[in-house]
Amino acid sequence: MVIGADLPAINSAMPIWIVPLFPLTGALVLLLTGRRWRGLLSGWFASFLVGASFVSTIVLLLDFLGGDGEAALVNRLYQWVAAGSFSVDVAFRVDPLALVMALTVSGVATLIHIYSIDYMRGDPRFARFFAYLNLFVFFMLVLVLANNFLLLFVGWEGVGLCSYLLIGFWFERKPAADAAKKAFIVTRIGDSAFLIGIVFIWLRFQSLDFEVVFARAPELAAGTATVLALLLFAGAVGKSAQLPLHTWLPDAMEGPTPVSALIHAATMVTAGVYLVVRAHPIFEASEVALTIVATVGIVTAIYAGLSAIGQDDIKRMLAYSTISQLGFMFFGAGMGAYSAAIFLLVAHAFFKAMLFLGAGSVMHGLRGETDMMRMGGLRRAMPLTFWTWVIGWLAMAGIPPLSGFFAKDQVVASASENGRLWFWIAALVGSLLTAVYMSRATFMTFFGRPRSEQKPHDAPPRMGLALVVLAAAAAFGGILGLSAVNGILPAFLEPVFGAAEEPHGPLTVLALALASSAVAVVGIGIAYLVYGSGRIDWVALRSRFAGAKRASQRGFYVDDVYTGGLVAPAKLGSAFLAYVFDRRVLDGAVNGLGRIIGAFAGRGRAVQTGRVRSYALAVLLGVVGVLSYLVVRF
Amino acid sequence: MRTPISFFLLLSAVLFTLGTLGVLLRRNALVIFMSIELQLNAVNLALVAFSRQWGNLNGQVLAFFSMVVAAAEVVVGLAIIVSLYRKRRSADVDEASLLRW
Amino acid sequence: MLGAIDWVFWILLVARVVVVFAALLLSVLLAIWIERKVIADMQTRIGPNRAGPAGVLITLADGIKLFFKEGVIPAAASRPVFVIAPILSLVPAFLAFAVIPFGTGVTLFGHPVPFQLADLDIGILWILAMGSLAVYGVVLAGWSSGSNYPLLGAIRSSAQMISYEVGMSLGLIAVLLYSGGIAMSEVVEVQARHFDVTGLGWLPKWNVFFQLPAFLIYFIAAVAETQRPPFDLPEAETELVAGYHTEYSGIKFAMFYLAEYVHTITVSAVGVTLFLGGWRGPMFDFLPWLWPLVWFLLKLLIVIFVLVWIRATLPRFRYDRLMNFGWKVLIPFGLLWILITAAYVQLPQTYSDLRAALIIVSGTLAVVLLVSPLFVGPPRGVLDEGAAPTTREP
Amino acid sequence: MNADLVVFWVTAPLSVFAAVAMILSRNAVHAALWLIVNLFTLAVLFLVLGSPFLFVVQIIVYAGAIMVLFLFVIMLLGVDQQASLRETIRGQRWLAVVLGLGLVAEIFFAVRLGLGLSRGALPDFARVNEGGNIRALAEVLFGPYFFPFEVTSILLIVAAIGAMLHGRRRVQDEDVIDMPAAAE
Repeated sequence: MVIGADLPAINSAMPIWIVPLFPLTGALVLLLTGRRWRGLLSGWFASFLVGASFVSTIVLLLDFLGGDGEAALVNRLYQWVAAGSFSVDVAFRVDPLALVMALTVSGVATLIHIYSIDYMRGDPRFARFFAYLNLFVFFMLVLVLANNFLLLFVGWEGVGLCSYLLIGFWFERKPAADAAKKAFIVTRIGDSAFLIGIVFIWLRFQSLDFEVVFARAPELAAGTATVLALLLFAGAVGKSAQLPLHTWLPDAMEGPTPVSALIHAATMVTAGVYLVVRAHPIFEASEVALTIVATVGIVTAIYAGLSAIGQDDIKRMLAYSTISQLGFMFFGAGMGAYSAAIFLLVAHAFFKAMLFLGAGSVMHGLRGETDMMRMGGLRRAMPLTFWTWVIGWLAMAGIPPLSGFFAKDQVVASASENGRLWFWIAALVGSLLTAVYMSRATFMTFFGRPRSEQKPHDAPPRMGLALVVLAAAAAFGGILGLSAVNGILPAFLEPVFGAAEEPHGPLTVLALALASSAVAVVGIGIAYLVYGSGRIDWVALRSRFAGAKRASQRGFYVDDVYTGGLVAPAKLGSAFLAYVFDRRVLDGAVNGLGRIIGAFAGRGRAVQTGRVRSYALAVLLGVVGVLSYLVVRF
Repeated sequence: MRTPISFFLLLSAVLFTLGTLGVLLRRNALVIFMSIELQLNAVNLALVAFSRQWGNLNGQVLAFFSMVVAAAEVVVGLAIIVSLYRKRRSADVDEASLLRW
Repeated sequence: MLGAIDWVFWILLVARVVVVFAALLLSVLLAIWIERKVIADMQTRIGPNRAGPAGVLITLADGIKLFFKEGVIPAAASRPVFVIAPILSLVPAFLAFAVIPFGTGVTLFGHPVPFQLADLDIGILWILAMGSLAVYGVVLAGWSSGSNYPLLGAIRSSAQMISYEVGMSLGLIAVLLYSGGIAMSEVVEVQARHFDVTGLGWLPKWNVFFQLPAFLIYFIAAVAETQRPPFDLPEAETELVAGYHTEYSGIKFAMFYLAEYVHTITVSAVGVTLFLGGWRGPMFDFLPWLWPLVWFLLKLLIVIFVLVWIRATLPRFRYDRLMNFGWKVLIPFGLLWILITAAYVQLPQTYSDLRAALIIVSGTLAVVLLVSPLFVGPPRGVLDEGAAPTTREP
Repeated sequence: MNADLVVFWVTAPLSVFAAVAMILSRNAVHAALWLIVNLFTLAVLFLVLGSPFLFVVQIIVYAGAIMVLFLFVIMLLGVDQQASLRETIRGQRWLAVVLGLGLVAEIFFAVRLGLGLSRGALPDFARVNEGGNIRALAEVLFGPYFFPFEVTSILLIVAAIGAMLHGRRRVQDEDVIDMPAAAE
């Protein structure tokens, strides 16, 4: 293998492929030898490999920082596809965007691996779980480190596969198996559009390499750019669970909770955001596409926020909140605030992974209970979980100076800077909803009287470790982007997105920050009034507004519309084809043909004596015949 | 060397035919299998003779490959005969005619 | 053409064959005597002491006795095969010796007379070929006796020989790679070099130093091939009476016995040639052709002594342990060692020594780590020894 | 009279005789022994044809491994009873013999047409075998034939594993410990 043979100028001390190699090794070894591992060793093995991947990513970062200011390091491994003029390399790319993503992925994944060792202890398929997790990390790293669209797509589909395997990890339970299938099929709709988009890119640019495509993207005509961008965006919508393809994510909570934390909160679902941000030159060539991205994002954010308020299941609540936050990220990307979107992505990875792990810890303490109606008052029994949760809650609600505040503030502010007032107001409404539903969940879970007879206990130390580290990251992650213009992260990402402009909207930065903090405080206040203060009998309130409650809980019936409008007719049509058309018409034709052939075969089968030696004699007869023909001919 | 190559080829033909006859006339699966080995060897002889005739080593290489393949074939074939024998208590190929109509 | 035949050449050739054959027979007589004497010493007995000085003629006496005994052929035996079997086990053992060089040679009547029957191109392969033929004597003896004990003994022995032959080939292949030649004389030639480390310049670079693992593999496999203790399962008399030669008596039995010892001497000689520098040693001007012979015999004697020592020391292996060891330890280890040797031979051509060493070490570690899960932990479906079978919960 | 001609006329009839004896042996072990004799004669002919490597490979692979396996299987199964040579399929015997004769005749003609039955001047094989037959063969094997060579190694492994799985006795279901011991 010639590594980077055609790039002598770049002196990357460490080849990039090392990073995904670690989890791939782990996945292969664990898959091949899974049943031989005893105890928790396989978990440690997998965690160690992902940790090694994280460390090597840091080495890459240092390499990159110490480099000679190249915009990107590229390692070409080999030519992968060569069909006529269609040629794709397996090539990895390291630039600030990829590094941020890879660090987030491998870092969060390491913590969640360690957390899972205790969470999955005693599971009969313990080693297989870690094999899948490792495989997921491998594909995710391929996705973020890919240097062309096709390799990115490989990672994209790979993480989809792992998501399917992990959601359905407890496939003995029908809901889990169904949810896995649903996730796989629904995301496939978006992926098909993405694949078509890749083909379009090839047709238009004769290359799939990022450098080539993005360098020539500004040449695109507005119409072409719109189509191309929307095709890519459709893939992102499926993967990131945006309207209207969001229905799989709440169901995906049937998987083990660490999986929800890693795949369905911190990493895989953010791949859509990554794709939009990565392909921003294409999107920027079309004003329409950017507006659509922003609109879909903000509509999803508000819709999912409303749905989250109605959820009683703690994991479904977090799932809707993830959809909502992803909506914010798309909103930011649509507003052109790419580094803000990435910043929110990273911060969200920290606090949402932490919240999921906290939820897992609660479930662990309550023997699998997920219904918040049967929780309450847990803050005494589970102090560690409670305090880390509080950090995550406040961070997500947007209380300064936690990371969520800075990230979300920048996203919200981007609307104001663009001068789009309505978008800005909508974003503030979304923030308000975020604060409300998060506070509601907190008050229902940790405050008030205990509503279950169980004796809850706090998480074991290894699970606690992940909680604490992630909580610390959620608390202090704001340092990365104190300012949208020259914070650490925006400055680091500058080579990819270009320099950020000084804000020129109608409101100052300070006013914007004040507005969003005020919204957060108001949201928490509302939730406290209803769920925390004890002055309002919210249980009675639920039954009074049962209709609205049910609508919210069911995600405003989008799923039911799909079931009634798409799935049922499809099933009906299939039933007609299967039981009427196939049985009567096709089977009749085939059976008739079969009977005719059977009649002939009845005569012919007399030749088949079943004796090998007769057959051998026939072969010899043939040989002698052919040879005599040849001898006579010459 | 003064022996004409055609001698070797004719010997090869005779041996090959004897192997063929063994396959056709015997009923013991093991003996049939040995006859197949005889055929393979006859072909190997022809290959080596060709190699000598044309003054290059391709024939010998081919014979070498044929030996390797024969080794693999014998291993699998004997395993099949063993399990056939376990099932039917007999190594007679005429009795193993389950695929007959 | 007939007239041009060089008679001296042919006579010398025949003489060489006869001398080697006779020397081999003689050395068997001595080897058996040495074995009995040494073991007796180790067990604080006296050992043979009647025939000849210190009992040195004991083997001859035994041989003569066996020669005059009646050769019984069982009624159920398959006669022709029963007669051929001992011959088939004796011949390959002798033939294998043909390629072993035991000296530089002399010049007689203007003809060079090398102390080696034939320096074939295919030296090491020839030894392998003869080793693989040795199985026939065992298989046919067991089958043709028409009796159960020999049959079972033959199946066991032949399985053992086939299994360990693979390990032995792996050991030999490593040496072959390392030496870069197949002919025995080439292998001996390679070992003429000396270490170029200060202070060690006197030490010849015998293969045993850098190919120690191959030597161990070869040695273990050779002991198993010759069915000497601790691998003498075929002769586990409590289980199998006397293994494949239970039904043999008289001169035919003597031939098996002889074959066993010729085989032992042959594998020892091969070991000496391939690993211990062959006939090389300090040479002196006085009788230059004699010294190689002396060194060769000395080394041979040491190896045979070690074999006897092992016999006196180690208890017999259990059969399943023996097979497990052969297939699951010796062969994987041999493969790994071939890999390492190949890397050692090939890599320095492209990389600097240090990098090559680094690659070899890390590559070995990687292979071992990757493969090790296959060897640790109880495999699925196989019970631990002695563990009660657990049934699946209903 | 040349040495190689002598060798040929000694080994060729022996080889044919052994082959005939093999297909006429009523006992499977005797058949195997005759086949071994035949293989040795062929090995000698390989030597005559200038390929000492194939000579020794023939002995190691065929005589040393394959035929031992045969004997092993015969002994293991105990199928060494005297087999009846009576033909059971009508017409099989004489048809086989006639066709066999036809095959030999055809090859005879083909050889006469192609090479001629005795043509002297053969190419100089010593140059081809420069540096020893093994070295020369290795140059070819690891040069143009390298890929097939690697493929055969895979073939061997697959065959070994396949035979192992095929020949293995099925473990009874109740003996299988399927569930891994509950971790802690």
